[in-house]
Amino acid sequence: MVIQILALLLIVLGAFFFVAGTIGLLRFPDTLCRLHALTKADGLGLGLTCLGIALLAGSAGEVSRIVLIWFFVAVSSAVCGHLIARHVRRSARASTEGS
Amino acid sequence: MTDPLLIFDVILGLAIVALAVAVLAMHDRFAMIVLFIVFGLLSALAWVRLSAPDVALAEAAIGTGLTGALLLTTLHHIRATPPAPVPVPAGAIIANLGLCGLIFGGLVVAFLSTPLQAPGLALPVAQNMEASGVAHPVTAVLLNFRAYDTLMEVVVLLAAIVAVWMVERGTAQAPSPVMGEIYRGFARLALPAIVIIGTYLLWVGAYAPGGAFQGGAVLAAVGLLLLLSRLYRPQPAHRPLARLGFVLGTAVFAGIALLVASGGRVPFEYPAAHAKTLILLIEGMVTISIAVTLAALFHGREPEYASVSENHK
Amino acid sequence: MNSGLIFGLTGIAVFAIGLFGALVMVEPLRRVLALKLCSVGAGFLLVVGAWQAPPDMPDPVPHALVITGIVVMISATAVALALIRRLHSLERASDE
Amino acid sequence: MTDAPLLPLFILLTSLGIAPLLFALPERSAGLRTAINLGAAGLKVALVAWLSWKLSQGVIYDLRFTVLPGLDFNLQADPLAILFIALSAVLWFITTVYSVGYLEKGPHRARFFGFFSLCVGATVGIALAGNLFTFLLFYELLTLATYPLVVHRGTAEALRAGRIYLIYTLGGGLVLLLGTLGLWILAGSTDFVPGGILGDVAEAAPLAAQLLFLVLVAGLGVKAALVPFHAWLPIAMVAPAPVSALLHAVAVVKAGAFGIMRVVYEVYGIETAQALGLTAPLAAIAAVTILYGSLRALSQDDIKRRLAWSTVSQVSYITLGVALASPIAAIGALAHLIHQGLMKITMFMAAGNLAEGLGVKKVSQMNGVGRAMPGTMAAFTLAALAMIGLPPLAGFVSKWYLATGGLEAGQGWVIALLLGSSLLNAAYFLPMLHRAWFVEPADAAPGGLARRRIGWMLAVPPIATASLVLIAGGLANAPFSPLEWTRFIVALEYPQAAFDDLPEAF
Amino acid sequence: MNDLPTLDWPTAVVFAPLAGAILAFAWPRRAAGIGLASVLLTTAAVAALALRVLAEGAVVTRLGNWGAPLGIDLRADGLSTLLLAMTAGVGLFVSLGALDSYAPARADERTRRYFWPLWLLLLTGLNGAFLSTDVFNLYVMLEVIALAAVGLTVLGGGREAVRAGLEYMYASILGALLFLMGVGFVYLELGRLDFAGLIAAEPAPALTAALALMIAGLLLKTALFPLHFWLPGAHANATAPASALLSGLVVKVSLYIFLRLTQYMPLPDELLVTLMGTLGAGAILWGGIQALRAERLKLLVAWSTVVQIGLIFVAFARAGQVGLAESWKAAALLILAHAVAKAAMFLSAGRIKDEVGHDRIQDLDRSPIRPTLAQFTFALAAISLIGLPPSLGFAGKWVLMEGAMAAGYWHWVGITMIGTLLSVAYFSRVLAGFLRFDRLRTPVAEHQGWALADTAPLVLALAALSLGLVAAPILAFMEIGYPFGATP
Repeated sequence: MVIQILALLLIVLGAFFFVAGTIGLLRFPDTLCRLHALTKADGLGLGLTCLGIALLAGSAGEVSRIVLIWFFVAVSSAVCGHLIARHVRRSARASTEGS
Repeated sequence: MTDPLLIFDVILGLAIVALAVAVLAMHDRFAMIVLFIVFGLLSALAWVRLSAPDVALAEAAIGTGLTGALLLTTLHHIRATPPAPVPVPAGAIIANLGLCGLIFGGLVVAFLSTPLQAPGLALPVAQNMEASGVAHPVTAVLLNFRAYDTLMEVVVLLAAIVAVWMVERGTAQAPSPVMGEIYRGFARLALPAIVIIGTYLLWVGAYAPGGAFQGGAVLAAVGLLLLLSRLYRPQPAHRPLARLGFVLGTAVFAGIALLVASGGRVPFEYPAAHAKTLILLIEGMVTISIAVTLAALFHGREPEYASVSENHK
Repeated sequence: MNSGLIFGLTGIAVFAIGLFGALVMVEPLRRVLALKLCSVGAGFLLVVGAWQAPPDMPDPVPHALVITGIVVMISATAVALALIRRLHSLERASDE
Repeated sequence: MTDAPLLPLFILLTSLGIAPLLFALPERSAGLRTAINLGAAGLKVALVAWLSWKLSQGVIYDLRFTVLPGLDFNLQADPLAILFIALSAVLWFITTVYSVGYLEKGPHRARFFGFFSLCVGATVGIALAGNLFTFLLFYELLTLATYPLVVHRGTAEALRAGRIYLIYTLGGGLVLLLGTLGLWILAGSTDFVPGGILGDVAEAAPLAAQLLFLVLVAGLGVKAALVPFHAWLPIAMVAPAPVSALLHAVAVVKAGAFGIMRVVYEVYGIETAQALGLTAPLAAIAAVTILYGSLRALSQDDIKRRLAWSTVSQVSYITLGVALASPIAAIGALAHLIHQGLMKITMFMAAGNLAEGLGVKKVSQMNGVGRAMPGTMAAFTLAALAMIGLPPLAGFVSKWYLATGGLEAGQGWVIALLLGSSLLNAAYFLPMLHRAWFVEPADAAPGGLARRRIGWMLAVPPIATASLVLIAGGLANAPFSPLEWTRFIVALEYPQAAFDDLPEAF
Repeated sequence: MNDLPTLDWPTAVVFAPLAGAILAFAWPRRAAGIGLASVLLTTAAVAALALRVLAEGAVVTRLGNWGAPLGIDLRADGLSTLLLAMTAGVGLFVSLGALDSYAPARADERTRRYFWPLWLLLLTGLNGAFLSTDVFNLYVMLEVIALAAVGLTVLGGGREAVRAGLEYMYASILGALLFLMGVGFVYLELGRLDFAGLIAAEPAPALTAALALMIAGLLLKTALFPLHFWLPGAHANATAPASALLSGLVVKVSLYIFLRLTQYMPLPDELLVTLMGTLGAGAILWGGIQALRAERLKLLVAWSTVVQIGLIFVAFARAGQVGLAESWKAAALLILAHAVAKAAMFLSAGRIKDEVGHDRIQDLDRSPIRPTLAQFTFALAAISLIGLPPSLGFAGKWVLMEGAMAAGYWHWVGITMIGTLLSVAYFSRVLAGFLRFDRLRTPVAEHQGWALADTAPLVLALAALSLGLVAAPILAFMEIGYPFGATP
């Protein structure tokens, strides 16, 4: 029972960070800021949510799979963030050079 | 009405429809494709809600993921020319709106007047599961009961790569974005994991959601990673092998379908004792073909020697 | 009201929207997407046709059909996109 | 029983079969082409002779196979067919000789002779057709085979004429198709049977039968150049002379007239046709055409055009004879089918010779041509006099029978018509003869009478046909003359009629 | 005790071209040889199948031995087999023609390499569709056909061809998706997809919707006026053998499925039948006018396809709803006639273009002094398409008009006659060009190609011309196994 309440809290908290990240995505003025909001908040949200779900998992196998999911999403979002940032920098440079 | 999930369904349904409209209405082409990907993922979610996890997996991986990649790479090619604003006469829009509205209305009426309890083929499928050689009904339908359809589906895929290789030729390809070292490192890290997941999906298809198409799509992602990270560059010399990869699934599938027809059996009638082995063999080969083909479809044109490629003025 | 009904209507709506797009749109990529919408709409209808209120198991046959449909659609999409790319480069070559 | 059941087919093949061969032959192999042409034409005359002999022995030829459910492709050699085939066989032979001479140096000879053979083959098919369906097949083939002949010269004018020709004749063919379908649906058969097949239908649904007749005659009337479907014929004069000769004398217009004959006698049956009140309007149309054609001929300066309008007029004699519904007139009609062919082919070949040898193409240039080309002009004169109806020439025989038949049928106006027509004939032919023989060449204008030698292949054929005109008229009562044969046929079509003068024919 | 795989003819008919496609693609150097061998094998299999159908009636193969509705059955009855034979015959001669059209001297290596796998995939799809008894399977077959056909359309690679091919692609996919949506409604109502299920079904709103969607999709794919917009460009800009296949065979599949569905599904009421006939009439008039205005030979031929498709729909509607049980035969006869004649015509048009160096109708007289074999072939094909005796086109038109007259539907007779006159008018533009002789002729070099290039279309044209004489046996053959349930 306690575990379930804890899990619920974690998931709700995770969802809050997701919402915050999304608001940041929508409200911030430029790509880098948006990226900042999104990666940071979503990373945290993802971790909290995974933790919450892991608490509810029935077996070690399920837990390990949730961990894997967290790992891969974290890595790929990091790479994506990097790629987008790179792209932004390059295109900014290209546009200043062009003009 | 008591089920709160129904509210979720309604919201999901409305979101899907809204996204469909947004995809067509979005001015920016990149945003259009992104919205489409969101649309596809939400559709997959809806199909999970309809107890169709296999379909959801396939839609997410193939219908959305790979299709999205295809769309993006095409956009990358043609982005140089912004779409010429061709004004569509308002009359045509209104007429078509009316037409589609009518069609929508008619289909809704037909749909609502049809009770959603047609007997379907669930019962015959369940009765014949024993003899099918696999434990997962969708796989049984795909690889055994309606194996002919599935063979032809693989043929469609083959036709697609033949046509794509035919169509695109030695025109200068727009340079693909350079992804850099971090991406390459990520690719090195992710590749083995993706291979494992893809193979797992293929294997698990025998008794749980998954199978050749989902597995093949995931493995195709390997190809995309390799291509994008430049870890692999298609070479003209690799063409024979690639062709072999494209036709492998079709050839093995068709070959087995024909070869089992002996001793009074008809084509596609796998001997009961070997059904599972044969199906797995077919699935394995089809998975390879799907993976290779989808990756090749992403890459587009046939790798050619400079002398073969046409010289444009 | 049930999930089948909701998503059945969703599917028909998506199909009709896709049809409208396919008839009216002029931009190549958008037309391809419109067609893809149609195919998703048809997929919805088939999946709904298979659906049974839980805990009954759904009919697996339409699921298999939709998977087939998805693979067929990506094949068609790939060819259409290849044509779009080719046409683009041909037109650019002739413009120069 | 018969020892050669496929004989009609062989006759058909002598023309149709050699066409591909002629197409394939290189342009320069003139000798081989002529050999094939003349060989086939000669063989055909022989085969037709054999067929007539067999037929007179009572052998029945009836070849058929099913093409569409219930519908047969049917070749039947009946006396009427023989009459037409014999005409085409003999005239084909003569025209072939003439064409070889005429086109000696011209281009497209392979093409010309190929279509020429197809054209004659179609005529044979039309003659042998045992039902309206088969008739239709060959009727359309005839159109297709003659079109390239009409536009043979390939000039813009020829192409324009060809277009008009094609529209008229294919339109007519389409109408005939409609009629054939109507007949098939009304009667459940399209067979040609002496006495007709529509007797019952005509009683049950007279209006339908009358409408059907209208459609059929309209379809056939195009080729027979009945007013108002005649306009193509004078325009088609752009064709080379042998083609005009063939079109006018044997193939196209005769196909139409022959078809009307078949329809009236063997689809409706003369009694049914009369009972439905169909013969009188047909006769009226024929009469109008006869007069109108003659009147228009008067004002033509172009020789071939004058001859063409004359054809419009003369061919309708056949229709008139059929429509009068009297056995004697019928004899006249059938005889005229032959006689008109002989006369008209003579005149066209002569006209061709004038153009070739002297460059004379207009009536106004004909001054003195008789002395320049006496043989040709003698033949022309003979034929023209026969056309006018001078006894004992062939034209007189047919006109005589037509007039007598008209009297017998109680249609006195026919006499007046024939007299009027003969006067008109004289009015447009005699000036030509007068110029040819009795007027001095106005001047030695360049190209006026600048002679070119014409070979025997051009010179002999008109003389040969002219002699036939003489023989057919003079020996009209001899056995196996066209007239005798027509009596035999009419006896079949009017089985109940009493003829005073028929017994002696047998 | 016989462990050798036993040959099942319907399966062989589908798998022979498939095997050829796989090999020809995997081994491009030998594509032509493999392709021709595979087409020959397919033709032999179709011949064997036809003999069996003639002897025993409809042949049914239950793939996987499950039996419909769980499994998929292949069924070869008279109509299927006739269309298979049509496909095999036309395909064989087009293949022979293609050997020359895509010979090294005339086409680039890529064209040569890709024609065969695409054409064999197309053949697989065509044969599969003619044998199918399952609506979803038909959808998949339609997609196989569509992708291969689009590939063939753009084989030449020119800009116009690619543009037309893209347009064709959109239309083709949209048609297939409309069909798929119809399939969805069929399953929704019946819970099965086989023809037997359709035949046994009671009328229901969902089936009405299904039929409407499927017919709409098929009409788009078959290019019935006013849904023909994609056809002229696609067919006129493809290379000649590809045009022959597209015009001769590909549009026929959707027509065939249309005929099947309207036989099997409850409904086709008088309104629908009249609508089909009216659209057909529209196609005849509009297509005829466009053909009269066309400036290029291949475009004219493509518009004539629009006209002929209209005529086939008029044949379908010729005697109203009550006549449907007979009218499909008239339509099928015209399908056959058009396939053979149009393939011959496109091949010969391609040859004429090769000989003259262009295909502007205005300047066709700048051709060799002798009418060439290709011109003859074109003329013979035109005779069949106009519907003059003794061609197959004539037989088809006869049956059409006969049924319409007997049923008192005079308007269909009238429109057929108008269509005939129009076709005389536009084909005579070309034929007159062949015979024209008033301008200076540029001597054209002797054609270096293989005689096969001319004989293949000639054989097809002669077949179109003479098959009309055996229309009665053909009509009898197509009735074998009709109606669907007649044989087990």
